[in-house]
Amino acid sequence: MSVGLEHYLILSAALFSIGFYGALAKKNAIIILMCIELMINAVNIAMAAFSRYSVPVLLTGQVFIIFIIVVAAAEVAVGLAIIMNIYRSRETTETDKIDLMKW
Amino acid sequence: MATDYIYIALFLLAAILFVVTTLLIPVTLRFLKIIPHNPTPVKGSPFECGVETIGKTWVQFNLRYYLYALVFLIIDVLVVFLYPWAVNIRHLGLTGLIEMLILLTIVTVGYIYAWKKGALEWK
Amino acid sequence: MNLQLFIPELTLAIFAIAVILLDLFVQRKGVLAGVSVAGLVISAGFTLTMWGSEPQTIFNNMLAVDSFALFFKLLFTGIAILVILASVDYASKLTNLQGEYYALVLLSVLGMMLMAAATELISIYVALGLTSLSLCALVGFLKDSKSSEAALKYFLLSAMVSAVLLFGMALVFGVTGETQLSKIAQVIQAMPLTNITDNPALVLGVVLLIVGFGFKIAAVPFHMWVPDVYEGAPTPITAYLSVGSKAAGFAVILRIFSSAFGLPEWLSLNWGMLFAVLAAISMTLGNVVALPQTNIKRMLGYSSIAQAGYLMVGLATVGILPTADVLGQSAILFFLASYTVTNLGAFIAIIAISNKTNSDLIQDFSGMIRRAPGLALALTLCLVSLIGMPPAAGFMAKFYIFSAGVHSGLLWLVIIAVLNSVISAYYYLRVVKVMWFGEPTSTEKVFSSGALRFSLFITSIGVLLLGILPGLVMKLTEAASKMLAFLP
Amino acid sequence: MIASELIWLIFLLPVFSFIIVSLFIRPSVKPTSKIAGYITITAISASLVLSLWTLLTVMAEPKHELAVPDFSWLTVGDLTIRIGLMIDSLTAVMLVVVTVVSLMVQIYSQGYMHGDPGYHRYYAWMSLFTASMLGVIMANSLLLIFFFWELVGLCSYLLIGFWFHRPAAANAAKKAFVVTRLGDFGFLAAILLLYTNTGTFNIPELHEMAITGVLAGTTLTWAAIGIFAGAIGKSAQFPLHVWLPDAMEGPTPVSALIHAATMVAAGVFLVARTFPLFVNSATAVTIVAVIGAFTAIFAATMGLVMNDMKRVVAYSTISQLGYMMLGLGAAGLALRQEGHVTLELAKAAAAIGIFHLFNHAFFKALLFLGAGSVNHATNTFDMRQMGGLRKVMPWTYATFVIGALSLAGIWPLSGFWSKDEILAVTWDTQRVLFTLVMITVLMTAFYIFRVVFLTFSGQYRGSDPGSHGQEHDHTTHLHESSPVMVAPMVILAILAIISGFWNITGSFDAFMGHGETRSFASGLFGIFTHPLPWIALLVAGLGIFLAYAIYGAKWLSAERIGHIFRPLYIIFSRKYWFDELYENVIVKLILLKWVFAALEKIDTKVVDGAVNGLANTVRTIYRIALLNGIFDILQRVDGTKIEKANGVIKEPNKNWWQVDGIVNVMANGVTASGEALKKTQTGQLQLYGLVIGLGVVAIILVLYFAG
Repeated sequence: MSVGLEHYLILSAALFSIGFYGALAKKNAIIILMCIELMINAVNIAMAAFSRYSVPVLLTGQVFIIFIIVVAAAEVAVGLAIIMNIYRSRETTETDKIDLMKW
Repeated sequence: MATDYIYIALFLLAAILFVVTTLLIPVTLRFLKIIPHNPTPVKGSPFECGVETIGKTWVQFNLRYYLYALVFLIIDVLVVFLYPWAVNIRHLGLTGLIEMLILLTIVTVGYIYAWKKGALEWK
Repeated sequence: MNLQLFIPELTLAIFAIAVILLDLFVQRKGVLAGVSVAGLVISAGFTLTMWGSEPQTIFNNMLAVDSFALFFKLLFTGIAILVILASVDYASKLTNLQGEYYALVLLSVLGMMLMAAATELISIYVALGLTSLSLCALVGFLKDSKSSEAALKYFLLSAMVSAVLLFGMALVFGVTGETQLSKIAQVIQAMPLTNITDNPALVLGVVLLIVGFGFKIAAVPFHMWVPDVYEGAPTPITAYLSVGSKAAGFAVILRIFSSAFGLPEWLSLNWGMLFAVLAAISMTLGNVVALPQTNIKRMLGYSSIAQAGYLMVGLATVGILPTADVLGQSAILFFLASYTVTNLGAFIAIIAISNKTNSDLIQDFSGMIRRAPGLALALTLCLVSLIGMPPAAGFMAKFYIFSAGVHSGLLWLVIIAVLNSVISAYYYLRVVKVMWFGEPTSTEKVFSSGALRFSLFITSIGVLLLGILPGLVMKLTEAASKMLAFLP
Repeated sequence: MIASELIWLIFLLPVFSFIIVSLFIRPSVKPTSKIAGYITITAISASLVLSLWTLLTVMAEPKHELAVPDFSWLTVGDLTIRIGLMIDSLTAVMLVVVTVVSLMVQIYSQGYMHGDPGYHRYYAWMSLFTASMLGVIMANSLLLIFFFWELVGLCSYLLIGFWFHRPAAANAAKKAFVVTRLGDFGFLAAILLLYTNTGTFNIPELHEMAITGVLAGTTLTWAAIGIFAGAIGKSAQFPLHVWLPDAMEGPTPVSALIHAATMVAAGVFLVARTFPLFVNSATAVTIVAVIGAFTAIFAATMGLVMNDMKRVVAYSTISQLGYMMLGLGAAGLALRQEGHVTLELAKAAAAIGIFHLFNHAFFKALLFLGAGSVNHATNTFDMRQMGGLRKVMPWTYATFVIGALSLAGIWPLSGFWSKDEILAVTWDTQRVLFTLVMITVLMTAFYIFRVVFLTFSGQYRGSDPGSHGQEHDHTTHLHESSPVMVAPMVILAILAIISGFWNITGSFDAFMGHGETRSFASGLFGIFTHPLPWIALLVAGLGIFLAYAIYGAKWLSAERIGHIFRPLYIIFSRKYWFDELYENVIVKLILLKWVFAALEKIDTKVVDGAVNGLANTVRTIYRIALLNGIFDILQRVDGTKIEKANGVIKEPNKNWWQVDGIVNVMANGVTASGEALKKTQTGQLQLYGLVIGLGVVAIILVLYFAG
């Protein structure tokens, strides 16, 4: 048996789910951020696999991935800035302690 | 095909065996009374790990590091675009060069901005 | 490829950079607002010159320049101008950060413009990223604990959702092997599928796309961020979020769903009904929860959820009617236009009032009619328009979109919607009642800057104009929606 | 012959005066100057002249219709909405009524509102009201009518709450607005229903379809009922009657114009306007007749016992509106009995009801202005504080009595003629209803003359009226009102006498489309060849006599009688406990049940099922949230928590919730669930994320099992 498209997809799906679970279950904002990055990279895997298997000649998927990486990097930058900000004002990054606004 | 997996399986087996044996050896030696058993605090202390830690083991990194991380991150991402451009710069020709220059100017503006705002000072 | 089709966006980008650099070297920060408004006006002017020309595409089919995109570009520039005018008092408080503020507004407008123009998954994603990141920064701009909490929530959730959206895009790309919306459409229509269960991957992709953009337009159940973020963000930015990013989200949804997934029937009918259900839930929940709110920004947050519900009636229509019939699209555009003027007006009035009272609690608006008659009157007009009572714009918008719903046979949905707008009358009128019949908390008058009063005047005129002579704008919206049939 | 531009002007003039007064006069001129009043009066008198001209032109027309070119307002996809005027005999009559009464009231207000700080605001809203009322009358499409219909409601809201510093006024305004909106909802539904079935809003087209049977069956019935719901709301008919008495918190001229002569009559007008839709559905017509008759007697009973002069007149308004509805319904039934319904006949059938509307407008406005004039002198509406005013204010007394006689239906005043027609047609169709309204005639005569005697005869019982006024802060002493207030009353009195003569020769019926004319004399006296008028006159006379015996000559002591009929008295004076009924019973029983069940379901099914396995914290948060929600509901439903529930508004807030009736049921119910759902917004970022995730899962499941 050979390693086919579905293996990559299963891998990416698993990573994605792990990331999503972490994003919901972890409390520390930075770890949540990491989990989100994990989700995004799972998508990258899927992209690469699709691109390789469904349109072998083109590089659409890979190009897409490059853009995703860039945007993700910018996202991390903004995210870290915001987290720093909230740490300055609250002395914590535990998301369950950050509920000033509700109801 | 299946044969490849057999190799992998063998490697796996070997690795597990190695770990298990290395764990078992001292236990057996102790069991056979080959090595003595008289623990002292010195022995109990971490072995060959430099000086003992003082204060909390969990150190928080200074916020400033994050600041550098941000600046670095932004400028670093540039490479993602530079590389594919460099690979077929000939094929892209003048327009490619111009576009890349635009990109560089934008990043430079960001750099100047960070500089002027004193993001690079260690205050 | 000719760049002059791209000039409006370029102008904005250049001006954004210019504002940042100016901020570094100029001491009198007041200039910056002027510069950025000038930039917006110029790019709007360029956009106007393109109106009515043949639809074209640039950057090998990544962006379309058609009257649909142009309509939204005009809308966004208009929004941004009003928001900046409204922020002048506000921004003068944050002395050394004004440059960033205006630059970020410009950048987010740029992102929204690209979103409206994008006809291809990659460009859509990049535009989305640009928009939401600059919005995140703006939401957290005050750096006090409320604002930064709002920013954190908005950022983490939108990042989460954008990952989900990406997964959806990946699936669609994987199934069709294309990122061009038009090509995707061709591939899907070529597929021998008759039922939704035939190609789970595709359907899952579509659903995830809906999730991604449902978050942007604040549709239940992707709405939870709205109240908190609206409450925490600086009020001008709340106004901006409530109209700008919602409109942008609808622009992209319309683009994707009426071109890429507009056919075949088995697909379009299903997402049409899906939107119909979401619409019903959103409007009901939004209106019901808005009732007990005590903070007016929060209340308007829930009301914007409800309004998203009304708008989605139009989306359902788009799905159900045949692609040639653009009644739904046109209704959505008109609703967006009128909702924009109305909500901006309401928020600007609130900014003007709470600049003075430093409070967003409804009870502190008590007796405003005597402290600030002009502001209170304008706010009343906007609230009446939000209720959807003639002669304000809201009535025509609701009427248009509901008649579209009826036209596509969604009578049940329209009935729910009408009932909802009856409910909504309560909480809107509550504010009116407090302002007109309440005892003023203090006797001193509330004054506001010329820029604020000017923008408020513009929006009020807009509300009345759209309500009394809707024909003018409806022509534009119909012309714009016709473009959705054109596929690059 | 009148030019169509001039017809447009009828509607536009008040609009202009509204714009001028609100935009230019109000900010610049100080409220003591009377300029705003003059502008408004000029505008309205101009449109009165034009309306008279229109009336004459329409009379001259053979088919009593005027074709006014319409223009397209906006084009939505395949639907084009055209704005146009519908000028037929009905419109012409209503135009005259509205402009005349409005003009009279504006003149009167020059005296009545003089020196009020809100003087300009008052005239601005008054012009806007007149404009939109004229719009309702002249519009030729249901949509347009709805548009102005809402505007009229808005104006009445603003004018009832005119003295907003009085919480009572503010709440009455709110109550009126919301209750009428309930009816409007039915109206809107009917419009949508008609549009989906016929694709048009245009009234003449709808008439055609209804008559030719294109539009028939349940659709027609439901549409008619929906429209009637709107009418019920505006005309304060039986289930939604609760707002009108409270609306008396507004300035008296407002009550005279809006809540007596014009706006409340808009409901009747609407039914008349769409009458061809009604006549083809037996159910609809019957409902109209029954509701009308019931409201007539129902309101009259409450009018018997009120001590507030103005409220008595208000209840009599409700009861008279009931008469008009009955007139319409009964005429419709009669038409159906003859069979063979043509458009002309259907339109003509409305004549009876409209004729009563026409007369009622004048004498009821007169009565209100009289009450206002009395209040102007005594600073109160409480009749126990009055008496013996006949000598002090002879003009008011004379005119008021004329109005009262006309209301009681005494020959040959206007009330007699129209009421007689209604009685006659009811006698032919529905004997049960006939007996009801006959009793009502008795009560009407009794309560209105109770007012007359209590107010004007005997000795003055009030305390020294130098104290601060109820409506006016400047102190007064007993005096006849100024000529500017008396003159309109006199004019209205003359109208109240003669307006009925129009139909003595049957020319009104003929004008409305159908009916044979007779000579004046034969009309004036020949009517007594039937027994009915005799009975009616006798009954009315009996009522007046009773009133005189009790309150005038004091042969019978009111207390004793009140004692004998104590239970009845309590029932009437507590208004049949309607508000309490609406408030408590319905809320407690219905609401509790379903909201509870719903929330339980959410809690168990959705939350547990979904949250299981995932972060426990989330679940507990959510649980607590929902429990709080249910708790809230419990407290809210027995009202212990209402104030806190929206600590939104400090003082007025409590009152805002005491808007009683159906409003409370809905509002409480919705707010309760709102409170509950609100608690699910816990501010926990990750709950939000979780909800998104669950949303995705739910959507996919739905798509697979439903799709």
